[in-house]
Amino acid sequence: MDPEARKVIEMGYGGAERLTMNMGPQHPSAHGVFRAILTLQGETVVGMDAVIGYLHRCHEKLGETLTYTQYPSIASKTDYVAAMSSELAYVRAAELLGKIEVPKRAQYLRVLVGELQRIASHCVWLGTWCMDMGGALGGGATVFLYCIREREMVLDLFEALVGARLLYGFHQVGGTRYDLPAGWVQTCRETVDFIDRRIGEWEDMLEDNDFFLARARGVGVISRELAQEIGISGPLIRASGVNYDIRRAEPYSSYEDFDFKVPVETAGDCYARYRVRMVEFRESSKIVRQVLDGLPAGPISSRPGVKSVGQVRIPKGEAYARVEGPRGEVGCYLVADGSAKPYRMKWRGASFSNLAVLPHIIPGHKVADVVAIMGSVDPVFGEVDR
Amino acid sequence: MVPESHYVALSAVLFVIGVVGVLIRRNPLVIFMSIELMLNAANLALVAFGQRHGTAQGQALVFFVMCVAAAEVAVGLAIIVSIFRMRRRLSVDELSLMRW
Amino acid sequence: MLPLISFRAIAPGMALAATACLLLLLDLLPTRGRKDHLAVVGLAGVVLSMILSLGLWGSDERAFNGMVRLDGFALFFNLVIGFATGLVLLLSIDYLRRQGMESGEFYILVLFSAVGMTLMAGAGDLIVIFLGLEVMSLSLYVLAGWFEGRLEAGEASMKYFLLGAFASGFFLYGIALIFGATGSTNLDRIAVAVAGGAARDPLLIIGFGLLVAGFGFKISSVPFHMWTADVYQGAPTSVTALIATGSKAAAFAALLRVLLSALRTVQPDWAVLFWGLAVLSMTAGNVVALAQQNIKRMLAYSSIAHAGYILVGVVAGGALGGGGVLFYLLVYTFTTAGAFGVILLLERDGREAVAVSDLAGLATRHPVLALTFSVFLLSLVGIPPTAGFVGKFYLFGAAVRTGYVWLAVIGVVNSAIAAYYYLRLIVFMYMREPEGSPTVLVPSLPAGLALAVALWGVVQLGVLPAPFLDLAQAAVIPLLR
Amino acid sequence: MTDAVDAFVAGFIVLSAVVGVVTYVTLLERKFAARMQSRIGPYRVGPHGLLQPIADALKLLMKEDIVPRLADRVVYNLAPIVFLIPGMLIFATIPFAPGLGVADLNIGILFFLAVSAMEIVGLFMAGWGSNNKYALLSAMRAVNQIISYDLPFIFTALVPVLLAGSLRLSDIATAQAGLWFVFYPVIGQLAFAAFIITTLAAENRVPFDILEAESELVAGFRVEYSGMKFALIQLGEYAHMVGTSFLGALLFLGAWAGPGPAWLGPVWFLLKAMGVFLLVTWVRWSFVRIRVDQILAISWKLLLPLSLLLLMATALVVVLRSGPGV
Amino acid sequence: MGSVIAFWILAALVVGSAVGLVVRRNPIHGALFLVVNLGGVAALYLMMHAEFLAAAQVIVYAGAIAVLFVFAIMVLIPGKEETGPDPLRAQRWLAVPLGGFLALEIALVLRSTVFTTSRSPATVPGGVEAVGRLLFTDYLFPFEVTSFLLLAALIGVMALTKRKAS
Repeated sequence: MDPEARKVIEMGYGGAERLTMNMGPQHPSAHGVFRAILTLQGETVVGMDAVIGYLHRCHEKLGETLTYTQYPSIASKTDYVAAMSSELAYVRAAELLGKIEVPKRAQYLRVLVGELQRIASHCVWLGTWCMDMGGALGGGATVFLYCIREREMVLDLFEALVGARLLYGFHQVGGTRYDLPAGWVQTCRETVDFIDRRIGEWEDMLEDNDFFLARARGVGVISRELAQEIGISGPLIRASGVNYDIRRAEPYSSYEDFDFKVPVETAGDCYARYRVRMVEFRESSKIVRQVLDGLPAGPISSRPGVKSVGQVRIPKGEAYARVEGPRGEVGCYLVADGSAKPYRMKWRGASFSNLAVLPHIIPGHKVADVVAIMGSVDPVFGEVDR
Repeated sequence: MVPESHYVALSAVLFVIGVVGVLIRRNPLVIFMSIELMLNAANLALVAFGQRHGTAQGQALVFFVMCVAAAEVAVGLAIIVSIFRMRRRLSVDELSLMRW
Repeated sequence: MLPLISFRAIAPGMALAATACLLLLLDLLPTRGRKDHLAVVGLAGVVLSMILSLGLWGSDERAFNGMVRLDGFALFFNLVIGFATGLVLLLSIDYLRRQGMESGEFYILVLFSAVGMTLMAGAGDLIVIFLGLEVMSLSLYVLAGWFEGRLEAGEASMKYFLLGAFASGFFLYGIALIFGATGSTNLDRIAVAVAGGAARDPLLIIGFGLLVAGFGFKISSVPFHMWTADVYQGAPTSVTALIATGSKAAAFAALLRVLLSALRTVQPDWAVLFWGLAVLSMTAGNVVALAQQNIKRMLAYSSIAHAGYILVGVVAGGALGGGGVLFYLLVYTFTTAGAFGVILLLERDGREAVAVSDLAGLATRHPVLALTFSVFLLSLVGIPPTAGFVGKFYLFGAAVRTGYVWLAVIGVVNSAIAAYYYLRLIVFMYMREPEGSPTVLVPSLPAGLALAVALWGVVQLGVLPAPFLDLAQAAVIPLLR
Repeated sequence: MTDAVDAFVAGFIVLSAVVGVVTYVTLLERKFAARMQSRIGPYRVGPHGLLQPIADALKLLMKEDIVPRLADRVVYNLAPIVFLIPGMLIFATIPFAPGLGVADLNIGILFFLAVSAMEIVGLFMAGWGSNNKYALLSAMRAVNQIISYDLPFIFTALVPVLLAGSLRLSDIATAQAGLWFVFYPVIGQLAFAAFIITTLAAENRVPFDILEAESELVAGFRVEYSGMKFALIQLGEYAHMVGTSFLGALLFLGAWAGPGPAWLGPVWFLLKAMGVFLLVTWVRWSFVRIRVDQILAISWKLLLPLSLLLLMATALVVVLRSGPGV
Repeated sequence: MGSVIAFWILAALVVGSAVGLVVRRNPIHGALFLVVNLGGVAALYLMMHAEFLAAAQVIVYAGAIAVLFVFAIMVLIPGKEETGPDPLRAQRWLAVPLGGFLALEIALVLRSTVFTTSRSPATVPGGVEAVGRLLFTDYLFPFEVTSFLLLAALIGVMALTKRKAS
């Protein structure tokens, strides 16, 4: 928005008068339980304090009390919107530590669910972000409902695969726990094709909409330098002009087998983040198709299926594994002591690091932009507070 | 039918209340509102007199007064708001840097 | 029925208004912060307006259904207002830049207020007087608080505004009651109604009283003077000059026109009222001025006292008194604008030198300026051969001729009292040595020009007053017909 | 005296009808929105959810009425009523068919505009009285927005007035017997579009609903209201919306003009008004909300000049059409 | 009869709200009283068949002016009332005698011949036509001056606020 229009507001709202406003933890756009203490000068935010921890569940301590067999299902609960990525990070850390080979089919299956999860997670992001900007009683809700409808289709796929819709426990150390049921591949292809078309519809609906552009363009700019200093990752850093994607930079789980593009935008604003994610939607479905085409036969796990909770023992040592989740780098750090449980575990949540950028970019924006920026960061508080 | 003199009397009462308000209040905004009360009283009188004289002139005059009132409010509030930004408290009596 | 639309009748005011609108556009041109050209264009507009006034001299007509009058009276005041506005524009150019408050809106608002003044001078209807008053006042309210960030400026602006709006309320209710009594707001029709017996109507009497309260505020006569000192002190000095000269002249013009054309038949009645106001203003103004240590405040009380002197002429009435008032207002415009112009040029320790003690030793360092200031001060006292003497002479002379001898006596006594505080300034300039760092003169070509014009006016009107006196008296004649 | 009685009776009937229409308009909107979002909408209460509004009303009436301890009680309690009254009063001047209305004032449209401008007072009282920062901010936004949009709203509403040459609403309606004003070349369409936009703003609908912006201000000025008072505010808001829809239908869509016998007039009128309402609803459910500064910029930089130009163009057209001598 | 009752009710409302405005310490309440007062006066205009003015009154005064007041108050003193010691303004004592004096004047005003002589029988057309015609004929010049006045106010306000932004 041009600076002239901003001035109108500043004039109207009593200049030096500052108002402290509490946004959250109980707030429609707190994305769970985020609390932002905003200092307002009129409508303009001049300062922001972020308070987190309202959803702390001792996840890392929990990790020390549960075995390598048990924990993958719990890992789902850190980032409950993208449970597959967290599970993968955990089991990969364990596999690195135990030098456990993973069969090719399992690797492909992991990529498959990972990318489907990315689609589902981005659906939630787009819906909630639009709802933040457009209101539960307006166009935002319409987009939200569309997105949720498509996400449901992905969740249906997961349900057919695992039996659960949100927290899966699909991965296990050495591979996956489940193989594809009959007919699943066909349904999956249809779903992905269908969602691809729908993404086009959303883009038409949003990108031809001046109001949407006005709210997204030039808002919440994260400069390249800031992005690297804060250490944000995922779509955020790619929207700020840094070509960094773990799938590319440090391929895991056979990602090197697939042909996909890493979208990079340079503007660093909400719209750039939106564009990056919209391209990722399509790239994910591209990967999904490649996986389905080239899915090798073979075992789905190098280790036997789950029979008892203590069956996996990892030798002494420590390892850090990271995967590219929908929100960025999801890392898991494990210290093993040779028993069936890790001695110490630590999560590196993408949302947590991404959220740290907010106090740097929000001051100077209007109150309405705060929620737009928050939404574009796409935090999931299960992962932030753990 | 209510005679016009009633309206004029009412307007005079309003005017007096406005004057008293200006004199006894300290908050410039309230003073200003009291002044609006005075203008309003004048308007009422103008309409009543116009009625009495059988002409719509009184109403035309009120139209001008409304414009003046609007202009005054715009300027006045801008002045009051701008000075208040300089000083936190808002009371006419405290503006006693300079005395009578 | 459509009224007679006569652009001739409003030409001088139109010239000013058009210039103001032109400035609005010119202000948009990028000029790297310099706004001098706006002042120059504004000045050209003022000069044009004055030339138009001179060109129209001798016409006597009514336009827009009696809303506007074009007569010698209005034209004479257009000249006074033109001088006041022009001098203020000249004085402001460097002054504003020095204070870091230069802005195109300043000149535009000065012209706007000048338009309001000409409206008041040429109004044939109470509602036009009211609207002109508001145009003038609204601009001046803003101008008075121009030095944003200075406490006294904000206070001046707010006090001026609140009390001004309060006075407008009285003025308006006065109009309403007069409308009620006479069925019209047109001065001619009011005159007819008054002659026809409405004069004894309590409505008219009270309405007129309220109207006088409104005028009293603008001419800053006691007891409606409370704002004067604060506003004079807090406003930018050039704006103070405008408030003291132009706005006062316009208010007197409207007052005089109402009195002489609408209420002439009942002159003895209102003369009593103004007798009281004149005495109160003169005495209170002069006595309080004695105690002032700030030159701007001192001049404010002096201006209250001068309102009293001028009211003496109003009391006298007729061609003689009216002519005296007009002439004195012209004199007062030159003198006061000049005096404020001198103050505005002085600086001490990087701030405006407005304390009486700041003048100490001025004569040794800036003899020309000290001499100029002395001439203005002597004119304010009323010492021959300055214009002030001639003006007072005619005012008091008119009072004596019309039988208000005591009033004239009080006026003269007051002038003697006033001499003390004016001469005190001269004493400081010539006979005291400064304490601390000396006051310095800030050279400014436009302001020098303004001072030269003002000085010329004071000397010219003092030495050769006759043509101007004739002009002033001729200007009043149309009102008396 | 009978006049007064008549007016009272007419007022009562209109009031009841308005409350009924307004109640069911909420259902209409919910169903419509549901269709847009591939949902079914309310379905459980009564056949096709037809009794849902009544159930909602009953629910709200029975809820606890909460007054915040630090609220400005008098202002807080009065606000919903002050908010509701203008919403109801605007129906007073609308003629639903020739001669069928409460009062066909000769300044009908001015009355409408004046009364609908009063809505802001109730809104303000609610915002201030709640003693809540969200509500306060919302009230401040309301002033900014409503003052900015009142002018273009009035200007666009005056275009049909100029075309019809009367401020009386029934005259404006009859003037469109030949040609609905929305079909008036260029001017009509532009004015109608501007009217719809300003209507959105005046009714605080998305994309201009910054004052209740639930993702920022939770619920804006009514965040502290519950139960009965909340219902009143809601009723007032919808009444205002329906009233404005009727005005739009009257000003641009020929009011009761339509095929069929004369007694169908009010039905046509209602249908057209609902058409306007659905248009507004359609916009509402497909746009995102814009920012305060953007809203003001749109008003001052686009709508105000546009509507002013439109008004001048209309005046010119009217003068040219009627020829000299007026 | 009905109109007399209506007048007294409105009169009570108008006077009561005016007193409320002057007496209430909380300026917000004062502003709301102002709205009531302006609305009441608008109703009085209606009773005098000045419909146009009534509508204009509501739009201009109650709709814009009063709201601006409330807004300014909210900007300046959120939640605070006038408190602190009363520094005894110099002219405050004037209020009582002045009020009394003015009240006396009212009594005088009502004895004016304007009210005692017989009234002109013609009822005044209060519609927009009458006022509009007057504005564009007899009052054409003041009407144009008004536009100039508003321009001056506009520039003034802009000048006041623009400097703040810089």
